[in-house]
Amino acid sequence: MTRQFLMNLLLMFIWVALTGTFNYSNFFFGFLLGYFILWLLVKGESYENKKYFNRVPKAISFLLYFIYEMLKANLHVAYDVITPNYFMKPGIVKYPLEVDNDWQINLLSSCISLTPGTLIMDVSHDKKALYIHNMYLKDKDEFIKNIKHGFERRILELTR
Amino acid sequence: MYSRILKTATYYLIPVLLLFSVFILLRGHYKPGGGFVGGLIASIAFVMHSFANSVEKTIRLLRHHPFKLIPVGLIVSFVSAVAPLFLGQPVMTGLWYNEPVPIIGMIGSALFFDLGVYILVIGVTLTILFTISQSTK
Amino acid sequence: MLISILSGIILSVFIFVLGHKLNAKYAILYAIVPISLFVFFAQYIPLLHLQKSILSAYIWMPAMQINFDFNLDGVGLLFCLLISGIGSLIFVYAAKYMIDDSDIHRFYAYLSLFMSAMLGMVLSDNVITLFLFWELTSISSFFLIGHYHKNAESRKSALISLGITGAGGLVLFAGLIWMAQIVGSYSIQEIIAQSSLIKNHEAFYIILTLLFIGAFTKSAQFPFHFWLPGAMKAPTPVSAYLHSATMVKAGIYLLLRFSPAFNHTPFWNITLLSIGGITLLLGAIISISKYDLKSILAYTTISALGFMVFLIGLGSDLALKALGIFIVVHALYKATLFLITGIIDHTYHTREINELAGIRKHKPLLFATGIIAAFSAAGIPLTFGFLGKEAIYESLYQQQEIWSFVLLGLLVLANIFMLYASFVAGIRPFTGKPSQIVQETPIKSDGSLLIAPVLLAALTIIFGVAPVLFEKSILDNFLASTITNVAIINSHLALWHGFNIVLVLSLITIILGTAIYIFAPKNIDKRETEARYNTGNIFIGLNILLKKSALVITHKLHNGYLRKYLLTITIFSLAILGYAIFKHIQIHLDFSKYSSFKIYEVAVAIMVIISVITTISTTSRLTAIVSMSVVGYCICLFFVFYSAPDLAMTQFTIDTLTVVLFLLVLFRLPSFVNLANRKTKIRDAVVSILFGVFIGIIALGILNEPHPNTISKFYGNESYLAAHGKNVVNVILVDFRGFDTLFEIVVLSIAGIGVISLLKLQVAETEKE
Amino acid sequence: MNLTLYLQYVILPILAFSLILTFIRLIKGPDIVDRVIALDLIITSGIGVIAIYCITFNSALFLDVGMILALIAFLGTMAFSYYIEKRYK
Amino acid sequence: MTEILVMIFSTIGSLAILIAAIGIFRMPDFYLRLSVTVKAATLGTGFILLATCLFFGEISVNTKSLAIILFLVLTAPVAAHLIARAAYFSGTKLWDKTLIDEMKGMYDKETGILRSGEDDDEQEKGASPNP
Amino acid sequence: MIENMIVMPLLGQMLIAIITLLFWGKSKILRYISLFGSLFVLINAIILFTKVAQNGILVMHAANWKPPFGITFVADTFSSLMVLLTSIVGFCISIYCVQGIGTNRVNFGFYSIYHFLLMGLTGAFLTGDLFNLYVWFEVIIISSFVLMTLGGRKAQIEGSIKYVAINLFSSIIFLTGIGLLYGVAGTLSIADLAVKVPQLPNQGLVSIISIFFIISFGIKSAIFPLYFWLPSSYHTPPSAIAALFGGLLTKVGIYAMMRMFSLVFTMDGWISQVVILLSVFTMFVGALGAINKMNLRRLFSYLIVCHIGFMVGGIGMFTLTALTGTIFYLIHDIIIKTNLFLITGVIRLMNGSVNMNHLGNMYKDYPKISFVFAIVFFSLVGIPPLSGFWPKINLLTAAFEQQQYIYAIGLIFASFITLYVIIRIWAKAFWKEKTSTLDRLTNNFEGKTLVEKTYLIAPIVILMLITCYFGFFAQNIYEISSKIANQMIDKTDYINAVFGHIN
Amino acid sequence: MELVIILLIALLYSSGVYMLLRRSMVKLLIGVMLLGNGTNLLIFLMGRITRGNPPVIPDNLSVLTEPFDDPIPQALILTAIVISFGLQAFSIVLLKRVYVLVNSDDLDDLNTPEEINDI
Ligand code: NA
Ligand code: NA
Repeated sequence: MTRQFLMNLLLMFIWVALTGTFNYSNFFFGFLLGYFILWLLVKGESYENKKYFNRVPKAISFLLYFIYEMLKANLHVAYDVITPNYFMKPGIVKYPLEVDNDWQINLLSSCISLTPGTLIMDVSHDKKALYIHNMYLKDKDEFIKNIKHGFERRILELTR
Repeated sequence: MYSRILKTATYYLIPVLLLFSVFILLRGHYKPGGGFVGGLIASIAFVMHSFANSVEKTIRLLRHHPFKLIPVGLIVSFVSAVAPLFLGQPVMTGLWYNEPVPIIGMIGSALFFDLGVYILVIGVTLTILFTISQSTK
Repeated sequence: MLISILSGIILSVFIFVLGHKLNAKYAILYAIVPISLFVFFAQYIPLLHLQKSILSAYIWMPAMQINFDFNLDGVGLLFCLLISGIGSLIFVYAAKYMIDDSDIHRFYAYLSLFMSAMLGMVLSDNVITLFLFWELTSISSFFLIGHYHKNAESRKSALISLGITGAGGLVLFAGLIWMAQIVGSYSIQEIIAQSSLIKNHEAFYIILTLLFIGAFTKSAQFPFHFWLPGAMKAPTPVSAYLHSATMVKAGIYLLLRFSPAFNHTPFWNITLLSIGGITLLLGAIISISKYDLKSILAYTTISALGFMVFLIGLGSDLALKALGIFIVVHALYKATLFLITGIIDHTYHTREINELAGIRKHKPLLFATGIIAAFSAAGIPLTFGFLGKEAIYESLYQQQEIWSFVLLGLLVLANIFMLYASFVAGIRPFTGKPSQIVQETPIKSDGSLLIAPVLLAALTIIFGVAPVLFEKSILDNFLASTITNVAIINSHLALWHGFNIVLVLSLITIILGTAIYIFAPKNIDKRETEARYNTGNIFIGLNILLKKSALVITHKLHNGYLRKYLLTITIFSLAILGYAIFKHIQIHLDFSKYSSFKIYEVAVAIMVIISVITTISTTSRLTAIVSMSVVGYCICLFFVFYSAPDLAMTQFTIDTLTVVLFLLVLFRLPSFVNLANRKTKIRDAVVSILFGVFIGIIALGILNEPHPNTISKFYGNESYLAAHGKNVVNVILVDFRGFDTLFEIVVLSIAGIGVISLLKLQVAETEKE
Repeated sequence: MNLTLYLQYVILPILAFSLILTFIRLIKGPDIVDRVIALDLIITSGIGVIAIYCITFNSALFLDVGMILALIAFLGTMAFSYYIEKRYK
Repeated sequence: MTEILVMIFSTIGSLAILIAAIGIFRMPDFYLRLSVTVKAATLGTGFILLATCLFFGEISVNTKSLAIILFLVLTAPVAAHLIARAAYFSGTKLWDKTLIDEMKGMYDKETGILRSGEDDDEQEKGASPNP
Repeated sequence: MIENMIVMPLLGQMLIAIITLLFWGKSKILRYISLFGSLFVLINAIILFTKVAQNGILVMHAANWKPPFGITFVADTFSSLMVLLTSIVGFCISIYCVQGIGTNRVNFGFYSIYHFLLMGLTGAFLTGDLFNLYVWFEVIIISSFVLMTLGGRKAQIEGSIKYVAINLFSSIIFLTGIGLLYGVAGTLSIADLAVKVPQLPNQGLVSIISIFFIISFGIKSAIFPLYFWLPSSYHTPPSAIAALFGGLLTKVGIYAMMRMFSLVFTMDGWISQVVILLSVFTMFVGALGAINKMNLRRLFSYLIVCHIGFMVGGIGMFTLTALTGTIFYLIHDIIIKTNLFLITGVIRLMNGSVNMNHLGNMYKDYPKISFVFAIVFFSLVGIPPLSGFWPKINLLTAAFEQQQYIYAIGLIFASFITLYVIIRIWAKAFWKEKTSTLDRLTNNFEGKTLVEKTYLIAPIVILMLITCYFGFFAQNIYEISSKIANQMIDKTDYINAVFGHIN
Repeated sequence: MELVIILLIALLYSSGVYMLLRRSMVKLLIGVMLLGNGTNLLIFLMGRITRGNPPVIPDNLSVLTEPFDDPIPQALILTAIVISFGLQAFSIVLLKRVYVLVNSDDLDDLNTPEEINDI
């Protein structure tokens, strides 16, 4: 997978060097082009080699999901912040972790923290639980389920 | 402070910061930046590491006590300052290599001077912070 | 002539270097130097008959006009002969007297140094070198007085005498420099020649006072006389030499030297007359209440010095002539008496007159010298002292004024006391039934100790019987340099002037004095009277007062509280800046020169203001740190607004690092405690607000001025073309003003090293440095 | 409406107002952690101000300052957390 | 066109920052304040930086803007976590209307170790982490 | 005349400092690096001094930028002389330090900072740029600050806080002054300022700005009422360090004041009166402070303050005579004060104390060393013909010329107190028999070998001989002083040399 | 705006001096820092202020064209900032030592009366 990514980058740089135009769109185009070429080349090969090509779309969809969540929740909070009354029901919830890799935990907690209303307090030392502060805690189990099916699932998909 | 999240975060933050510090160092002659700020940023990177791990581990990462960077930095700056003496020029006179080098631009004694500043600032900042941290335990 | 002065110094250096290797027995060899000096000066006697003075100049520091200009005239010769002559005798005497002293060589070193200093002083024609030698006499006498330095009294006396003479010396120094400054020359002759400049100077009285203080301290005049008896803690040869024959006469010499310049100005004459008069009476009166031989001699010396000052104050030609005689008379008999005292002390280990009697059987020769000296002091005919006394009475009588008769009466009174005291010192120990101490002490030969007193006594008689010898050798030359009246110069000293009023006075003095000596009750402890006349107590009181006030002032100023120091400094700065602003600045606002207001900038400014207030008013340390860093950040924003990106970057980072450092250190400290009361806070607030306001006013004033920025323009033009950089600030830092940066990083390095050493190195209190 | 004017008279005042609000929290506290996050927010908003400023004066030089700000905002918060924690241990 | 986009982006950004500011100003407890500000500020600054990207359109400027955004996104959650943790450690009170606090009592005050409560064996062993 | 030679003493010190950093912790080598390095610098300083004496003012433009655009280094008689004195003092203290500084301190960077301090001093004397002078001042402050705390004893910490707080305040005032001056004149080169400032339209502002320099340099040179840091701190560090401080630190302030007021500002009118008045107060507080002190180091600290008054008054009068005297006194004072503190170090070694209550018998125990000490003491007092005497002639003459009688009174009073305390020291420490029974008092001197003793005594003797030279050959010093004074009164030489005009 | 900046300068100097006069060493250090900020701002103002024209030569030019902000005060302040950082860092460490010695940062606790325990 790493090899393919590096290959993709190499292709991109060759493209840029060939065209001699140093700007974003050209880099981006070179990357896409390289990706496409590689994708063509690995078609029909073993699962291991295809992994890279599954990742990229997933990463993009993850990013879009993240931005969507972030905007949605931001508006929610904004409403609460601006209006005089508080609608909040805050609480600190223990979230049982499925992911066990440090990187994954980091990614997950970053995502959770950056979407409004929720905030990572800490990770337990045995990496089994995440303590999350939530502004709108209507139903604890519902909240845990949302994350499980939202961010955590996507992260697991992306990294495994 | 033991934070798994911070520890993981430093893995990717430190290289970014070091890269940024070199960038700031090299372009100082053309755009805002320079050895001083560059050095500070680099030391912030190591300070982060020490927060996330421990001072001892950071020193192990650096392989030497940062104190040893102080004379190194001084020597680099000193040499680039007195080098013109040997060419019969006044001290500090800028000596320049005629052809510009890509990315960095013109290479000259001023750049080495700034490099010395960079090294020294890392050395001093880390020396101070680490010595205090170690003595606080 | 320089060699003559240097010889003593050379001898002294020689002794310092090699002396400790020599046997004490050879100390007598040192006397060769003063003896040869005496011979050397004696040869000038005939020469001076031919010319008024002999000049010799040795270049030392011509650019500073400071050279060894020596001027040997009659006055100088008199003193030179006295110094070297009595010096020779003392050298001989001390060789035996001090033979058991382990520090005898050092003693001789200081003694010969002193002798040179004296010679140098009386020969100098340059006020600077005069002062140089003057101070040298003080210093060498300090070491001589403190010779027995294990004795606390001895140390104290040395301190007091150097204290007084040193202070006087400095005052004299001021006076000499002042005169030299007015005249424009350091030459004494020049100063005397142009003395009218000084006399017409607005500060004439002050200058003279300075001169007087110098002379009076050295010559133990009232009220500075008290140090002299204390100085008698010195070994007896020193007392004999310094404190009777020579050093104390330095002041007399000085007055005599400047007498041609200032004589016949009322301030000069009246001051000298009164101070001399008081001193001579006071010394004489106190001397009769003493029962320690040396104390008696000390006070009679003070009295004699008073006589001398008095005579200078009288200022007439006859008075000066009397002075010339009296100086020698006094030197001869006083030195003799001291030396006798020394021998007695040496033999019986006491100087109490109450414990001494009947020594004549043990020391008949000494008895004879004692009588001669005492008679000379008493002014009994056929001794030299008679001539002296006659001359003094004559000089005063000749004035024929009411005041002079009154003074004459006082003089007679003083002389009566002097006579009494001299008899007590010179005769009483020898007469009567031997006291217990005397009986118990085995007879031993005085040997070479006797040489000096005997020679001096002999001279007293010789000059007394044949005054012409004195005249030819010393007095004529002396008179030639001090007075102009040819008649007086040419008149001769005579044993018999015929029966006149002066003789009557002399007889009254002798008769009354002798009567008191015979009939006055003996052995009465009159210690009580001492304190009453001792101005020393005043000075000691002054000294204590000085020390105490110094303590108070120092503690008041230097109280150990840093904040008070800073407050003082700030208030001082405010005062001086405030005055300057008040004097030099007008405030006017020229809004056309200022840039426009921007809401967001004002917002940032407001944040600065509030943060500052928070910083200074919060009780939480961390809050203080946080709000202080906000101040820094906001200022960085200003740097961004006003086109200084480099600055903003650097300050942002540094501020943050500083905060981190603070945290590292502070996190365990408790909250601030309110340590100042309201009043203090208000005071500090007023002071600091004023400080800020002043800075603001000055800044405003400068903003109204044009700002020349030629250098910036040069940098703007050359930065890329010559220094290959486009960020001008950075180019300044690494090139145009790279030297600043090079040493700025040195500061950082030092801080780094310092932190390491401060935290890791803790030297124990007891460990060596 | 001109972009520069819009930024100067609408956006920057909004940001200034935000700064002031945050600043009030900084002053009020009540806990040190409140001040720390207020400081953090001030710095982050500062990046915004600087970015807007770059557009206003058409000079990107100040963006570097923004970069530094982002860096030190993190460092500052990290340091404060570190010591607050240490202190209460 | 660019100008309008710049205006829009900067407006969104500044409003987000404003919301963060209001949030930090009036939210009732520390955790809520933190929760609001971290993301709103990151979002707001991100939008403003995107606006500069649009405005300048130069590669060097854009790199920098994007780098700042990236850096903020990377660090903000970490910072929030650190300060929240520190606050909890130092005993900063939760709002009184807070529903639950499952973290209560899970910190070991001595070592700063957070238990998960999932595995009681570990708890009993009192396993200590590497320092 | 362009000369790289000017910066040789400076770079030499820096090089030594860097080399000593490389040998961190190796005390034996460090001592000799410092010793030979200092000798090397001394030789350079002598060469520089003779070159200046032969060729006149030498100038070096750092980075080859012509003034006023770059930083200029100027070696005129005054600065090269000061550099020479610094090198002499540095060399002597280096000798002393071989034995006089403990291994602990040496292993924790003593020598590096010591040479950085000397570098700072040298730089301050040589620079021809105002802001560069500020940088040198900071180098001096931080290195002296570190040296003062080196060892970390409580007294040291206490002293250094006062020292640094007040000195930082001074730096701030100095920097403010520089900023304001830049605001009106737009330049930083001292020579350029010397040309431009007198031509400024608003001379009132210039006077106000000059106040900042008086305050700042006044603090540095410890004049009343800005002197507090000095007696608070100078008794705390080891003697060798105190010797360097005592000899040179305050003198930099004096030097800077003389430079600024000869070249840029004018010392006249009320400012001159204020300065003279302050000088008198300085003499008095210094003298009064010294009277009661039993601790020799404290006593000498106050004497430093006292004698600063002599010089400041001379600056206040600012005539040829006064300046000649001031410079002569400055030269004398540097050597003598250094020596005094070295002497306290030896006394401490001999007795385990520098408190007069615990001292005694030194005259008997060490007659020859005592003799050397005595000469130093009497030079300090100004017993003619020793060195302290000569400048007083000029200072007094100037006082009478200018009718500054109050100054003359102060001078005489201060001289008297100096005499008084010195003879008191002599009586108590040298004459008196030792009575103290404190068992902490040990003689660490006696046990040393002859060579070790020589390292301690030789520098004192060298400095004493130099003092004697000043005394007996005062004319040479006088001529140098008056040459310098002339250059101060007439600044055209300096300006011409810096700008390279041919006279 | 110059007037506002002068106001700030005055404020910084005032508060700096006020803090210098406190007993706490922490406050003393804060005072020094405030004064430092004031001085920097003053020097900056002395070079006069210009908005949006940093002294950086644009990519396409080789000399700096007016108007530009005076770079000299900037360079001076930079140097001054760095220097004061060194001093402050050391002072802060000293503060730590003081705290270890007397267990407070009250400078009056550190005072030893003159001549006591002097050896
Ligand atoms: Na969230
Ligand atoms: Na500016």
